[in-house]
Amino acid sequence: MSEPVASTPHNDYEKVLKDSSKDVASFDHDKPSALHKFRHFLHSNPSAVSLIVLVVSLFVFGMTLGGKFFSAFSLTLILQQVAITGIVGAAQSLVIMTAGIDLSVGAIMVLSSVVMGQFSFRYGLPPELAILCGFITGALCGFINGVLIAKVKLPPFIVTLGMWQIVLASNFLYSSNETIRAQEIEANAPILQFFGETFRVGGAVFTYGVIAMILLVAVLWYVLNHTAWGRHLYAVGDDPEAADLSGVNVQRMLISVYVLSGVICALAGWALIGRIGSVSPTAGQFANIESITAVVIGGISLFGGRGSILGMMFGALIVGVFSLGLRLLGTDVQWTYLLIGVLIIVAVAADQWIRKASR
Amino acid sequence: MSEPVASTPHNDYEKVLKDSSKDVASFDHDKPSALHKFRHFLHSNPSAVSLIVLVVSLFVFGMTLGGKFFSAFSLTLILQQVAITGIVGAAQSLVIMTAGIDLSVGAIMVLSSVVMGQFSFRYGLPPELAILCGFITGALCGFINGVLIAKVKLPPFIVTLGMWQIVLASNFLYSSNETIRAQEIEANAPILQFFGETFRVGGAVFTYGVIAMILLVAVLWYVLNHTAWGRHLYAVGDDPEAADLSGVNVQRMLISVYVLSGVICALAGWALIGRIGSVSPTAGQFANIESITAVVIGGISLFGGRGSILGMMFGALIVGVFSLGLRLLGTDVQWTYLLIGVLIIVAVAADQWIRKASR
Amino acid sequence: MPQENIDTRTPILTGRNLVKRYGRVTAIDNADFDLYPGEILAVIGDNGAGKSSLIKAISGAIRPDEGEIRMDGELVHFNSPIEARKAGIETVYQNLALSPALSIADNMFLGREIRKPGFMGKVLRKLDHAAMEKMARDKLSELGLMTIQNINQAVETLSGGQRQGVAVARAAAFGSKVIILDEPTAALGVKESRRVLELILDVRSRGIPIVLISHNMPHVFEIADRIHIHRLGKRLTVINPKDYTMSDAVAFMTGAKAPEPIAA
Amino acid sequence: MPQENIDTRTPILTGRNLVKRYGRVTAIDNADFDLYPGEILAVIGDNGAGKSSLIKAISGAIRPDEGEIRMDGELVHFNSPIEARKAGIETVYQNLALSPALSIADNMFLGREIRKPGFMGKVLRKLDHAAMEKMARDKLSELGLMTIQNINQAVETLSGGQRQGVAVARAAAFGSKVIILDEPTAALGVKESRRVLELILDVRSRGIPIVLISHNMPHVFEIADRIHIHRLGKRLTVINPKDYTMSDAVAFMTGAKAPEPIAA
Amino acid sequence: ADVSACLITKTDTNPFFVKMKEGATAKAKELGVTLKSYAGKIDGDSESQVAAIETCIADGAKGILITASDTKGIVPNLKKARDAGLLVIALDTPLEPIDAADMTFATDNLLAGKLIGQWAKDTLGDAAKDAKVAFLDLTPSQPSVDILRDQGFMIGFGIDPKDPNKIGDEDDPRIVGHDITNGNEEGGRTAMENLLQKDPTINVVHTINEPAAAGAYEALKSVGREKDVLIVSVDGGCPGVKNVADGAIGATSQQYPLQMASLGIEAIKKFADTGEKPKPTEGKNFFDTGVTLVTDKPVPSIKSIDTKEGLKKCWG
Ligand SMILES: Nc1ncnc2c1ncn2[C@@H]1O[C@H](COP(=O)(O)OP(=O)(O)OP(=O)(O)O)[C@@H](O)[C@H]1O
Ligand SMILES: Nc1ncnc2c1ncn2[C@@H]1O[C@H](COP(=O)(O)OP(=O)(O)OP(=O)(O)O)[C@@H](O)[C@H]1O
Ligand SMILES: OC[C@H]1O[C@](O)(CO)[C@@H](O)[C@@H]1O
Ligand SMILES: [Mg+2]
Ligand SMILES: [Mg+2]
Repeated sequence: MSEPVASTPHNDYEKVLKDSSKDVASFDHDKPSALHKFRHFLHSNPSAVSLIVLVVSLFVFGMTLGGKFFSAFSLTLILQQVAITGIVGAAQSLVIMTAGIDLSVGAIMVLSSVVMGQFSFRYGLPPELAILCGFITGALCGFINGVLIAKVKLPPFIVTLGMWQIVLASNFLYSSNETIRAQEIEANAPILQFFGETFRVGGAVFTYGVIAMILLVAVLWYVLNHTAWGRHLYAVGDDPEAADLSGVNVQRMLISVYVLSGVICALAGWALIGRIGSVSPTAGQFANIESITAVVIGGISLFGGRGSILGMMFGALIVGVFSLGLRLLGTDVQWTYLLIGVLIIVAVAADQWIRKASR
Repeated sequence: MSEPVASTPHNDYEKVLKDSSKDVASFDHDKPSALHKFRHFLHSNPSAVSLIVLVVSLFVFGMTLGGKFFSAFSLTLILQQVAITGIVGAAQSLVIMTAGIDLSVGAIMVLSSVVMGQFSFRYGLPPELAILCGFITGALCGFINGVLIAKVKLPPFIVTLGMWQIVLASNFLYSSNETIRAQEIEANAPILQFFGETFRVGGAVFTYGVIAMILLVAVLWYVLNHTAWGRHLYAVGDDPEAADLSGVNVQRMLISVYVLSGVICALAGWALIGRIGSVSPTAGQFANIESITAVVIGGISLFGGRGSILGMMFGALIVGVFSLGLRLLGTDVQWTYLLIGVLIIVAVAADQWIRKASR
Repeated sequence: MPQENIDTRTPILTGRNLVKRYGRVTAIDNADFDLYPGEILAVIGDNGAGKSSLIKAISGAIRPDEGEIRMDGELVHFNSPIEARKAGIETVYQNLALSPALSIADNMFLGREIRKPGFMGKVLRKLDHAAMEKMARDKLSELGLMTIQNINQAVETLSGGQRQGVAVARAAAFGSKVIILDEPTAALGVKESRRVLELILDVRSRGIPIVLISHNMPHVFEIADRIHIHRLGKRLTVINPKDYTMSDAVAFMTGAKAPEPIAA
Repeated sequence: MPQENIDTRTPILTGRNLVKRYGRVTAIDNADFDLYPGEILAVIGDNGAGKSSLIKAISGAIRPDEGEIRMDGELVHFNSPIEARKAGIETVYQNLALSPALSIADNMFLGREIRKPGFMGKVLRKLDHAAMEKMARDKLSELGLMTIQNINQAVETLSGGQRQGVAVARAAAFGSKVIILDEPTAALGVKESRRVLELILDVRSRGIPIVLISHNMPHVFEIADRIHIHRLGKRLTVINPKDYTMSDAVAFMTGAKAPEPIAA
Repeated sequence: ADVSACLITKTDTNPFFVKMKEGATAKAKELGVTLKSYAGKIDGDSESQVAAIETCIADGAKGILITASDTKGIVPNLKKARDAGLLVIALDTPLEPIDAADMTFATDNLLAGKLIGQWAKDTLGDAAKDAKVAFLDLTPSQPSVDILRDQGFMIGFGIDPKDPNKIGDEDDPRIVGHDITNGNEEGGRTAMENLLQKDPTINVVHTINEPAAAGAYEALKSVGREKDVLIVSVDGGCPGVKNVADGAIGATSQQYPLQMASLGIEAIKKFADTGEKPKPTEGKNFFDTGVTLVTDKPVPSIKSIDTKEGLKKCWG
């Protein structure tokens, strides 16, 4: 090996640098204002905004409606009503954090629930096995999404738009539009209704579906923040090329996310049987829009890489609180939809404001 | 002014460049293969793929089904069925070419049609004026979309998701869910049904709605390809920052595109009255998905800046031809949906392949 | 504050006390700027010194929070790059600003398309593609850039060097009063950089003044008539490259040395 | 074909007859490559010569269509940058490859996170944030980059120069065998560039060989031990900067002059 | 105490439900009952109905009036309401099983179907043997009203319905096909076009309700066939009866939603006051609110009223 050449600048003019400061382009720090600090707090706690909105709206409706709304019964009812959206929303959150979108969540959920039902009743499989088959169905749908997106590199919007139609059509073709009735399920495969079972704590009524949602969100929160897989998911959503070059297996990550999304949808399908009692191939028509709404109101960026899954849950709860509150007030439901529309836009505008200003 | 210094390189080593070729990094040109030429042709004619698919599917169904399919009667019915989707699809195409998306098209269409109807009947305005009010409504909704997207810089998906809910809810609240009957319209404001009027050419039956769609697409094709506004629209979709810096007023372009989209949706609303005869606030629930499907099958890139509006029309027709063909074959409708799902994915995959390989 | 050469000519473009803040960052902090007719003015400074921001303010890409800009002595307010362009200022931005999917001709005429004469153009607003193509071809040939075979080829099919050429050619073709180039050679190789420098000299020889931002000291000292040194958001001083060494310039720009109160 | 210095040492990394095609473009056209222990190898060439492609092939970011790569004499097949990294090759890509929204610490450990010991780490796969932060801080300090105050700050809040610093620090911290830098100073100012060059020398002094792609001839001639000249997708020759002038190098690289059959 | 009740309809837009809501509101006001109304987003949207049921329970309502979108699927949710002590009354659309509600106030939908089926058969006379019949049904999930009317029509028309609890298992060659309309104009038009493409010679059309019939008529008009096709429907709303008078619809089975609504409110009031539940019509397992055939071209075998009289009894 030749001796290294001496380390003197080849260009004379750079010698003068010896005298200049050695800082790498440093930052100036003005005193941040209180507003700025608040913005910064909101920015570094992406679920804080939705939590605040949730608490405020609970408070306002509580003041207006009193005990009717502020009862353990009503409040736990909201939980029951958002459980499915919350579970599907968890799947949607993971996908959106990778800068994707999954329009097929509702269809996968329904197909999985139909498989669980039909495998039990049409083929007489033990319901446990039928449930497993439902999960496999969900995973498979997610896998197809994932492969088309990660390997064939098609845009998620298109892939899942196509899959939505495909899965839903398969669902109708396979089930021949037949509903399996609640009474039958109760008699022969009660485990299918597991997530619909309730237990009481005082006046509060919980279903296992609610517990499932909360546990799921908690586990995913842990996974996203405290495991390498979680950090990689954010990195992939943030800038897939950068993630790839810095050592994340982006294709595998994406496929695993869509498979997991499929599996969570299957869980939602199981919980759906619990919630509506029966297995109905026409259920869940709005699950994709509702889950996206929860995600957006929860402050998760559609561009990927940012947001907290807790925010999604708060987002779903906000929708639940508004829906029940306005319903109890007896206003036309259309006002609820209108308000949710406004909320969606305002949530993102607020997010933009926080992000812009907190630098 | 000091005399310009002599133009000799300051760095000696660059003198040698005098001897090197003066080309700016030039290209190598292998002989392109026939396949490559074909790909290149497809690439430079973005509507060619969908036209080919359309012709092939017409041919295949024609061979299989014979006269039943290839009758002027059936084929013109396809045109009638596709007219609304084609008109809304034109609006959607413009928006998608700017790398946006408009989920509110269907809602704007319905609200506009309701305004046209209610202003004629509830307030007794001359129907011509009511129609104008419908157009103003459409333009206004588009304007709100445009401002939120261009000025507040919110993502189009979110803005139009919110507006979808808001406009639809306003529609129901305003119309108090009242349907205006076809006979009443025929008696008192027949111009509202203008686009439903038919004329015959041999066995073929055309409605003015069909003519409107074809004219609209032709005009927009001209505008997109032969006016500065059209070139700017592509530039904005391609790279908004670049467009801005090279002298396109991006904000004004975006707002004008969404306003135009709203106006076209109002036209669709008028045509919708012609199609269903009555004014019904529940119509058009799937117009957004259907228009996006037509756009995607037509080969317009969701990332903006690429594609032809003719492709969108062919895309809409492909969906119509498949629906008809499969129906005549006697398959369950669900097979049609399944196939359309597949078509969506395949269309984009093909597009990707063409683009990648034609460099 | 140090002062530039006391010049008796009237500058074609001046900026005074320009300020631009981004949240807590002050990107332009009371900066001044002067460009004289027919000169190449180099702007140098550390990363983040605010060079690009200054140039954007002058070319209408951003609106300064404070300060005034004059062209030929007249106060101007550019609200967008289009307005600056209409006034004769062409800019090649650091990130090029070409639309990848559009053709070379489309790009060159973006925002200043030529319409057909008569009814077709006036009423139907039809573009005159042929005229634009011809003009684009002429301009590129004039600048020795006609290795590009097809003027209708999409810009995305060009190599980095060719794109740079198109961007500079566009500016050179239309810049009637001032041409601004922000680090036009940063990503270019030795040969390609040289080509761009020749283009710049070419343009000056036609009497059009040029603003050149660059981190490449040899290039700057080779072609600049005057050097504007930017530091911490301000114009620190303006020097004549014949009177100072590169070491001096680097020392000023990095804060290793302070310039004398009155330079040159 | 000209040959590089007949070297008796065994190279740490070699590439032979590498080929990579993109559609009709052949980005790497039967290229060879050799890196010896402890050296700084500069790679120079025109824009589009295929330098970045070559480096990507070696670091696993793309898979060559043909040819073989050996590390310490052993045939290797990197299917992804992760595999190359596991083998001890760290690369700073031309476009940096940092995730803007993640923190500095997260970025430094992306793909090689440290887990907690025991049950928490093994079963629950919990990350040891504290350990990673400490290590990141140590590494940055070691490289004199600790002007960055908060290791948990998102990378997007850093200036270009600081980001470059983080990227280089990451490579330096983990590159056990080879560090590759693709135009690390292209966008940097004079001062910032100098800082990066010092970092490179620092790393070499620890015995780790470095591959440096650059268009900056003075920098290349200042710090390189050998210079690999790339032209039209191929390695044209390898020269010793002590035996050749910059003019020679530029002449070879641009095709103005052909190198002698056997160099040095 | 304060009596409160809920009305949950399939949609907010079908004039039938609009009237039902008006009727219920008026009656509630008269009896001093607080009424809250809810609806699905579209026909077939069962989730919104589920949420509404839960709200009613939380709200402490005494009873629920519901026109179910998913007649099988909604059953367990209504059971919860009944378990919570609410009176559940199905309006218009029977649940499956029908005793999942405390009572059903509805048209005899099978009879409604039979009436129009038989009318069509008698009107066509001999031509009925080689008629081409299109069925414009409701939603994919085949709720009870849909099955009852569709299969009722077949029985009336003389088509073997095979399994009378299933649409689509028939093999009579006169059936051109079934398509769904979602019970609105747009769906009616598209479904009609779809079936016309299958067979342009269709001459009899059974429609689930009058909005669907109106859509079908537009489709026929646009291909110039409106004069040679017999459309029959169910509803008897004022727009529908006018359509009969104008000849767009041949005959319609008139239903009485206002009666369903006011009976429903009365039943809840009574239940709240006395705990007493309503009783079904003699010999039926639901309370029949009656059905009358409306046509201007009566046939001897069926009792019918003309459109003048129909307009007097119509709603909306
Ligand atoms: N859009 C923006 N938002 C926030 N901060 C910005 C924005 N643009 C520039 N800045 C900040 O303003 C300062 C000046 O940036 P500018 O790009 O003008 O520097 P420069 O001298 O051109 O640097 P370089 O040599 O790296 O191009 C930097 O601190 C930069 O981070
Ligand atoms: N992903 C890709 N798809 C198609 N062509 C590519 C791709 N990457 C590189 N190329 C082409 O391969 C050739 C070599 O590119 P490469 O980036 O390796 O050159 P380089 O020597 O690094 O140039 P520079 O000095 O400008 O960085 C160029 O013609 C380039 O356009
Ligand atoms: O959507 C079907 C519904 O439509 C009606 O016929 C009213 O138009 C109802 O009786 C029925 O339940
Ligand atoms: Mg800059
Ligand atoms: Mg049957």
